[in-house]
Amino acid sequence: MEALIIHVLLTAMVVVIVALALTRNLFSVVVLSGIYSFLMATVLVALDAVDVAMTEAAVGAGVSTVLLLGALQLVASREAKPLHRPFLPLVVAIAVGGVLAYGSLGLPAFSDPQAPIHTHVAPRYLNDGPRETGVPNVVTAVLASYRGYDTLGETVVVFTAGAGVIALLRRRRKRPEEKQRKTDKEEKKA
Amino acid sequence: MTVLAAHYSHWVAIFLISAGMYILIARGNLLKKLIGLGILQTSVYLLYIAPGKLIGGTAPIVAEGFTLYSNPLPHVLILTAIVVGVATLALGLALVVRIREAYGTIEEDEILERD
Amino acid sequence: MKDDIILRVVAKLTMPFMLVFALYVQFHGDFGPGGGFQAGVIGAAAIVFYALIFGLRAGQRLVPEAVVEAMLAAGVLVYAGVGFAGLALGGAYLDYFVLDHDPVHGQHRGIFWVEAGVALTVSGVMLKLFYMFAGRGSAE
Amino acid sequence: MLEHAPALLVVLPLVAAPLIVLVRREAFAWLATTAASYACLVLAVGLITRVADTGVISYAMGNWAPPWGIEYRVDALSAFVLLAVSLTASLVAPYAQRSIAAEVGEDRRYLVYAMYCLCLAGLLGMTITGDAFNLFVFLEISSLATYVLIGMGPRRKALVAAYQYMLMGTVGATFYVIGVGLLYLMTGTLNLVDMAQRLQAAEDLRPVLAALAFITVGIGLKLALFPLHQWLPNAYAYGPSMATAFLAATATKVSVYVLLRYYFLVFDPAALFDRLPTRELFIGLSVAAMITASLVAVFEQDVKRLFAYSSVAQIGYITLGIGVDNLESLTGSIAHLLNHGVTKGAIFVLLGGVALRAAGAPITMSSIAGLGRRMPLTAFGLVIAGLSLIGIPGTAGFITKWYLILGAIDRGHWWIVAAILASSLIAAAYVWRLVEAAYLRAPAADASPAREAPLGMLSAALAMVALCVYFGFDTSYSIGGAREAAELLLKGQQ
Repeated sequence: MEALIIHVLLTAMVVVIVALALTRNLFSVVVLSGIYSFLMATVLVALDAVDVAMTEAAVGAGVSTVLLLGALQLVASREAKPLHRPFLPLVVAIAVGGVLAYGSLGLPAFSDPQAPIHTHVAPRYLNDGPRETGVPNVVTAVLASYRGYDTLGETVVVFTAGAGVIALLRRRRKRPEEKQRKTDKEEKKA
Repeated sequence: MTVLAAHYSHWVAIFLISAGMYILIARGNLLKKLIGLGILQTSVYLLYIAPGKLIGGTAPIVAEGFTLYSNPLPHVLILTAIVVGVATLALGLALVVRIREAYGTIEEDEILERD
Repeated sequence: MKDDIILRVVAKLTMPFMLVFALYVQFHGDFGPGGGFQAGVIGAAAIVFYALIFGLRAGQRLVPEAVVEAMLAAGVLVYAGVGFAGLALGGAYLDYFVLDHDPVHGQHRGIFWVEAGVALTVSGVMLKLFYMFAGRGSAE
Repeated sequence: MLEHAPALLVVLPLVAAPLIVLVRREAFAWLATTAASYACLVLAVGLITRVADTGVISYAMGNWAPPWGIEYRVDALSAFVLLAVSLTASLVAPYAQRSIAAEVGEDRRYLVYAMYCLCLAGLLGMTITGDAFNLFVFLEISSLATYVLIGMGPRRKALVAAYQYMLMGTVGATFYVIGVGLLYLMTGTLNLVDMAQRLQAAEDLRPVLAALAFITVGIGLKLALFPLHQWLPNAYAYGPSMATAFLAATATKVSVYVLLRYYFLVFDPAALFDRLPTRELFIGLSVAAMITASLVAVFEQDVKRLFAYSSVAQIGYITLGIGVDNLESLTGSIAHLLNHGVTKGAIFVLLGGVALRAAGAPITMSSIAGLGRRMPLTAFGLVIAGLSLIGIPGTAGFITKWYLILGAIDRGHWWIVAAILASSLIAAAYVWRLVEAAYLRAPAADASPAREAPLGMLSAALAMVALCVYFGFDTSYSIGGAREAAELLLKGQQ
């Protein structure tokens, strides 16, 4: 039953992505990508990753969609006709997928309790984590303590994005860009 | 057939990676490219988290009455990956907005023409 | 949307609950799903909601830009500061064991402050992103 | 405090960035950046001497023993790269004030410094970490900061360059994560040492090979491995001058280091090099980069783009050593991380001075006509650094090529020796074009007035030029450190 739900949701995701790739109205694309994120969040719940699902719902379906809509009002909302060169992208896409498919064939079977990820490193988190850190949510224990340094890095990534958007979008009092645009044009003439 | 069923999540992840790469390369619209990039990044979630699932297990929040938990480590890693994804998206959109203001378009071929 | 009385009343009523929910997610993260990152997003969403109904200016009066910019830096500093506290008390960087006489209490204290730092930075950045993108559209 | 040097080395620049954003003053930003850069240099020197004395340093973050916690690991190789990165950082950032002031609006200048600190912290973190996923996090910190830095360039082309780099860079980082994911599924660990040991027991090699492919392409995108280098010329040409000076000297080098680490210390080198045509692939791509990118450089009119293409060719030399794969060639490769970093750092800082005096106009072959008379010291510095790019004896570039040639001869690959010489001749052609424009042509009528670059920038650049020459004569530090690192790689993780 559990596996069936997961399979259905995964198939729905594939369908949404196909629709997304074929749609040229960018507003619809953004909505579809929001739906895709919600499906992903549901799959993650089914896969027991509740913390990740909550984040994906808040970030993938929430923040990302809001950001995309916010940007969409500042740019054109319709995509131009795709260029007539689908061959190379298709080859690259299939090659990348092919390499991963080749690699996947040798992976441990789904839900195999003897797989290395279930026998090495993780058991300590599950067995000793609550005792060592006093936190029953093992994801929080690993996130904030065992691998707390990663989370510091993650916070810095968010900070970098925030400061970076300020750097790119802050309105300047004077506009040196105007002058620059002229030199660009002159250069083009020359 | 058993191979296909056992690795279904991997096959979907593979499809998502291919689809993301395709949209990213084939489309000329800068916003659509970013969405393709996002799909590429989300495909990684499945790749990491699906193998951590144990059928019959529960979310890794230790409580009485449960003995089998799914692997928490991939969850932690993917939380970081989600954050990285939204950070990249925010910066990408800021660049797209600025490009639109500077060039008047977000279609790749038109931008190259105007330089 | 500024003139719709129903929206305004609903917004005024729900906003406190959203903020409380953010706090719940923040502090319940030890026992259930949630934590600083999710709480930060929800907290920022409450302010964004307010700004959508009452206008960007009203949102910026409620949480001024300068405060937001300070928040996104302060969160990282809180997190990194926990690391330095570990150093100062004779441990390794981000060593929570030394933060209290009892190592498990120390862990608890470390995780609390670290999550607080994450929430601070994340809510600051999310709010800043909204201000930047929304502000660019309305001013033109 | 010295025992905590591994953590402080990364955390100090990491903390400088939010402090700068909190204070929002340009003067403070400069001060914090300078202090962090020099602190890193001191710590890196401390670490490399300690590694030489006592061997590998392992530092457990949060006092959680690896593989459960995140480990910082300093060995002969990472210490060498840490020193190379912090050396160039401390020679570029503190002298960047005038250039940044000329190219970036006043209310955003402090953010340039913040991004610079983040980029530095990210690169150092990538180098020092012993954890595969932590490497990804710091890769993203440095990458995101880099995209912003390039996007802040003075011309609108900078935005497109930053966008393109962002796409390719993010694909690279995602591929890296996919590769690490496969390795994690096969081993259950993220600690690189632990992973290497457990990989030897892997029964099915297919996921490992796929991981190898993804990590090679992913990191190859970040290090501008030919033909994945398309983002580099525009990014270097249109970003703010001082940002490109720092990036050209460091960013691609750290990615090469990551590749070296995976190839020799995580994957089983015997399986990799003997069962797969890895050597042939790297030699082929490297030679292609050395020849084609140099040829493009010869015909390039924009001087910054010329040197950007030259960087692609020089990265070819570095990866060539991986393909030849013996002690001499790897020594050459690793030493070139430092030698080329110093050379390119000098060139781009000098070009920053030229751009400053040209008041924002693009630097083209015609605009630098008569540079030898207008900015004699700058032109002189460019020529010396150019000689190092060609590999004239007495410069750092020569030493690298010497070791690469020794390695190739040792393998009996005479045609590689020929390719190195051919590439050097082509480099001589583009450097000669520069010399000709600077010294033999009269300045254009509307050329900027004769005035040297600001003293700080000039002296920092000339210090790097002096290092180019110094490393051409005294190789005890450059080759000495690189040889130890190469020995470590060939010995493998034991």
